[in-house]
Amino acid sequence: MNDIITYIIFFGLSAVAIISALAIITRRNLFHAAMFLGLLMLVVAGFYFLLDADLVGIMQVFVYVGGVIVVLLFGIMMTSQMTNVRMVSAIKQKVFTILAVAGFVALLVSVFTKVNLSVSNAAVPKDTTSLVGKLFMTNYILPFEVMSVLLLAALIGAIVIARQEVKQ
Amino acid sequence: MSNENIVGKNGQGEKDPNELKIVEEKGLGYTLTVAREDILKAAVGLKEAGFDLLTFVAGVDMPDSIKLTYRVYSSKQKNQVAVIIKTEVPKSDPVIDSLTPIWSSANWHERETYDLLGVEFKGHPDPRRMFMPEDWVGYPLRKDYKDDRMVVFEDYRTDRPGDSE
Amino acid sequence: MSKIEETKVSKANLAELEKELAFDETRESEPTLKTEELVLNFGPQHPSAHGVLRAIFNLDGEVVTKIVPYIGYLHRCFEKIAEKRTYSQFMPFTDRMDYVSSMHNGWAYAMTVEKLADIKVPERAEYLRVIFAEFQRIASHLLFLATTATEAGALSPFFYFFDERERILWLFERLCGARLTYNYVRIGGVSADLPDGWLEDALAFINRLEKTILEYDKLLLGGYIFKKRMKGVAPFSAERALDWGITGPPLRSTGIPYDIRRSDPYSVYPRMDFDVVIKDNGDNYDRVCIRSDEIKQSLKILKQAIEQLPDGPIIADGVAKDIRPPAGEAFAHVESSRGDLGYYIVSDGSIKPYRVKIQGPSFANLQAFPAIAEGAYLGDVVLTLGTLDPVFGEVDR
Amino acid sequence: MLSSSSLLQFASHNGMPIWVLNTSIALIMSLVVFALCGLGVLILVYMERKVAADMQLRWGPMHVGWHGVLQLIADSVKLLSKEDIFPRNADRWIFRLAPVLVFLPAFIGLMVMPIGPHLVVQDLNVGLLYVLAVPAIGVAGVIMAGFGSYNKYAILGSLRSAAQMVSYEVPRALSILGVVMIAGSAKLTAIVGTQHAWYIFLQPIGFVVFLVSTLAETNRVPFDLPETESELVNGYHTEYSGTRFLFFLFGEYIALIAGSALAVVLFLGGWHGPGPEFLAPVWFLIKMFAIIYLAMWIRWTLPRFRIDQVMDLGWKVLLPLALLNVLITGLIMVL
Repeated sequence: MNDIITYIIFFGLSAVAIISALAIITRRNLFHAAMFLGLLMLVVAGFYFLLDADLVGIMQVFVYVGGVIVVLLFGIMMTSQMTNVRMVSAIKQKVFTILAVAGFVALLVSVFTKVNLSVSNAAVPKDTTSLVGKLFMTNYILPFEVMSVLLLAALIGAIVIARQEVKQ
Repeated sequence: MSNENIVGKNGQGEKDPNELKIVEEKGLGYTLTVAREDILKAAVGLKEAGFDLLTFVAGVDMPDSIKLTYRVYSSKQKNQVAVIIKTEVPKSDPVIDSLTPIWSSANWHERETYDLLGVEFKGHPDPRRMFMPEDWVGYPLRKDYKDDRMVVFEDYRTDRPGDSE
Repeated sequence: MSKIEETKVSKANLAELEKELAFDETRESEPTLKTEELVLNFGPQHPSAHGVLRAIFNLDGEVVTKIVPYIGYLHRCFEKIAEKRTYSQFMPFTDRMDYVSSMHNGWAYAMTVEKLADIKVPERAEYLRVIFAEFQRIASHLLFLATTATEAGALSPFFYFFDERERILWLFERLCGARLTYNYVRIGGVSADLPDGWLEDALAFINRLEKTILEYDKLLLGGYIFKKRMKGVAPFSAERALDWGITGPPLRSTGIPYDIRRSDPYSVYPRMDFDVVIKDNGDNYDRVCIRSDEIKQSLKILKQAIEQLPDGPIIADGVAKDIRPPAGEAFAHVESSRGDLGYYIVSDGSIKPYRVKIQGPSFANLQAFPAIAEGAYLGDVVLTLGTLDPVFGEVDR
Repeated sequence: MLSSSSLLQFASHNGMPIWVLNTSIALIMSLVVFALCGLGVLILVYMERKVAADMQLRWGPMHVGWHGVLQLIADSVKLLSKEDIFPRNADRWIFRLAPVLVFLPAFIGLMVMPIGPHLVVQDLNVGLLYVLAVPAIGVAGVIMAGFGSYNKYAILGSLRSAAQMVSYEVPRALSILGVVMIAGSAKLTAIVGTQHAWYIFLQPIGFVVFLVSTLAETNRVPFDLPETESELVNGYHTEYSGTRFLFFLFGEYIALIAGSALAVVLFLGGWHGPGPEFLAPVWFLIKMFAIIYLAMWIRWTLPRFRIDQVMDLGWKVLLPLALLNVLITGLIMVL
């Protein structure tokens, strides 16, 4: 019985995810598109919860919905003209876009058909938070530090860009 | 305004080639009457003599001219002095030099005078109406201003010709 | 983006416009991130427009880069009305000019007419005028402090200042029956003598306010956030203040001791011992503090005036109902709560003034508002408008 | 879930599947929390009006009911029955959705708050992150309100609000880190359980940073920049009226409740207090209302900051302080 519920939730979430993903690229109004992006992020968080990955799910909500989407909306509101503009793209761009998307889809299909996605039967650990923390500090310390260096670089870059504007 | 020496020390008489004289007038204090061509010259002279605060510009609609009154005040003197400048523009050609280059505060006062009395100020940076809407016709403070919408309280006690029309 | 705004949209250049809007590499590589200016319409109905000021703000982010004020929403043609009324009939209108400090308006008008018609005001009436003018100044400054506190976001001090102001209004009400538009000053004197026990109550209030005003200073002006908000914001130098024709507390806050009570003494002020308060910086904080200090000076004047109050008539003998001053001109001014308030009257010898020109300090002070406030943050612009303390009854007249 | 053994027995006896039991319990609990929230907001608004009146030499509401206790009911009825004004150029869906998006996350955020040893709707492992993350969605609602209203004051208000909330999210989250380090868990019940000495004594800097940034997050004076009536008329909810406005009001006060409750859970010992165990929720509520009173006291005493000063405080004072706190806590724990 529980499985059926899980399935229903999963397919419901998937439907919402696909619809909002389509809406993102079809909405003319940038603000609406950003709202749908936020919805998509929430749905993805829902998937994580469904997989008992509560830490990742919460982080998804915290970082993407509470942070990224808000800053995105912030940016859109700053350029108030953007919502009324009809974006017209050149044919050259369209062709390249279609090529790029087709290549990416082909890559995905090839990966999914080749890789055997096996499901582990091991029980989900109870307290994922401390486990993740420990792994970050032991086994995966190098990727973790590389990520922090990357973020630091981004931070400094943002400051430099903002500084330039102040001078003028 | 009791010390006449101060006005003397300002040296209005010496500085101005046209021998503009400041006289004391009852009810007004020190008054300087100039022709409308000389207004800028008089204003520059007064400004140089330390009169740095223009407090108002008033227009009075006389039968065939509009009398303009400026009041300037000197913050430099210890015993502080104000001078009233008087000038007149004919109604047929109500144009006068703007004093905004000398005192920025003349800006709104002159706009008000333009708005209500129709005096044009040459060289004014922002010659728009002040209180009235931009498309208003006529100058309300002129004596001959008529407006059908205007309901005027008429007092029975009148001894001025033309009041009870 | 500015390029697009300039282009007029018509069928002919629509294609061009679309091309402009289309994404291309050159636009992406523009060196700076340009933000658009936001044009904000402030008022005429706005919680802190102090009446009916309409202003167009150009905002660059939170910074106001340009201010264009529009006035005239309260224009009631008082100067025109004056030409159709007799001299004493115009008296009640003066109260409606600066309705927060109407005692001064009535006084300035009466003084001008008295000058014009050579009327000698009895001494007791002069003292009564001084007493009420100073009470009025305190009431007006209290209102100023209350509204400034509210605009800065401190909502409680508003009620403390209003409580004190209310006590002054009670005193006024007992005297002349009105709380806002008194019509107390008359040509040649004042309309009513003091009721029994009034002076004792007034003295009790003065003693009370002397203590409480110090507490309010600590509460509002001494507060950390308030100081941080106000100090160094929208400073104005003495030269610019004079150039823009500012008078009253805002001018004195730049260091110019221009106070009509001292520089062009009238009534019995020469007999009073008080200081003209001046400050040095001319910023928002000084403009607020100077009001509080002036309240203290006014209390000092009040104590002396009440002590020296002589007996005698309260209105000059033989002042006719229809005053008919000789033809001529007169100008008289008083130091109102907002600055140099003057009346310029031209008489043609009839029972009605030929022309009445009102020199309102709010009008002159508001004129400098764009010059003072441009370049400040939006929140500070509102506060700066508040510290100039314009009353729109007087600005528009 | 709350499914205790007796309930499980009852369910299996009646042939009820466990998921039905779980779902119905969750539903009932959220309804209870919702009702409590409504009551709490009514109490809070009444309390705010009385506290404000007391500080301003006034009586406050006095006429409807004893000392005006029914005033809020009358006000709610008035707001509910008011005309719903809809600006002509408003973005229809965004305008409609915004009040809900402000209100719901604040409300859902309360679901993990433990007010007693076993009185918690859903005790998540990552409860602490949850109470930080979910109410943060409300910022999107505020931005939507500003954008959807087609009003420049509203846009300015929501821009300020977004900048402020995003900035203060950082020191707020970091100030909690010290508590998590000491407690060794992000589970709220575990944090309270280990808290025999109140963490306010172990984490004074953390508490101050948390309190200040909570005030900023809930848009209360001296950080009420998004709705400064002297500049922005009413900020992001300028155009809202009637029921929609009520939602904003609810969202604001529930956020205040949630912030105060979190302060109690993290720093003031949660439900701990003398006396028997059934008094636990009482102790919790007393502490929570003390924090709420503090917030009101601050609101009716202080003037507000300017927007750049708010940003400076957040990034230049609170953030370094919070980082310092984490550093000190870490050093002490290692040594």
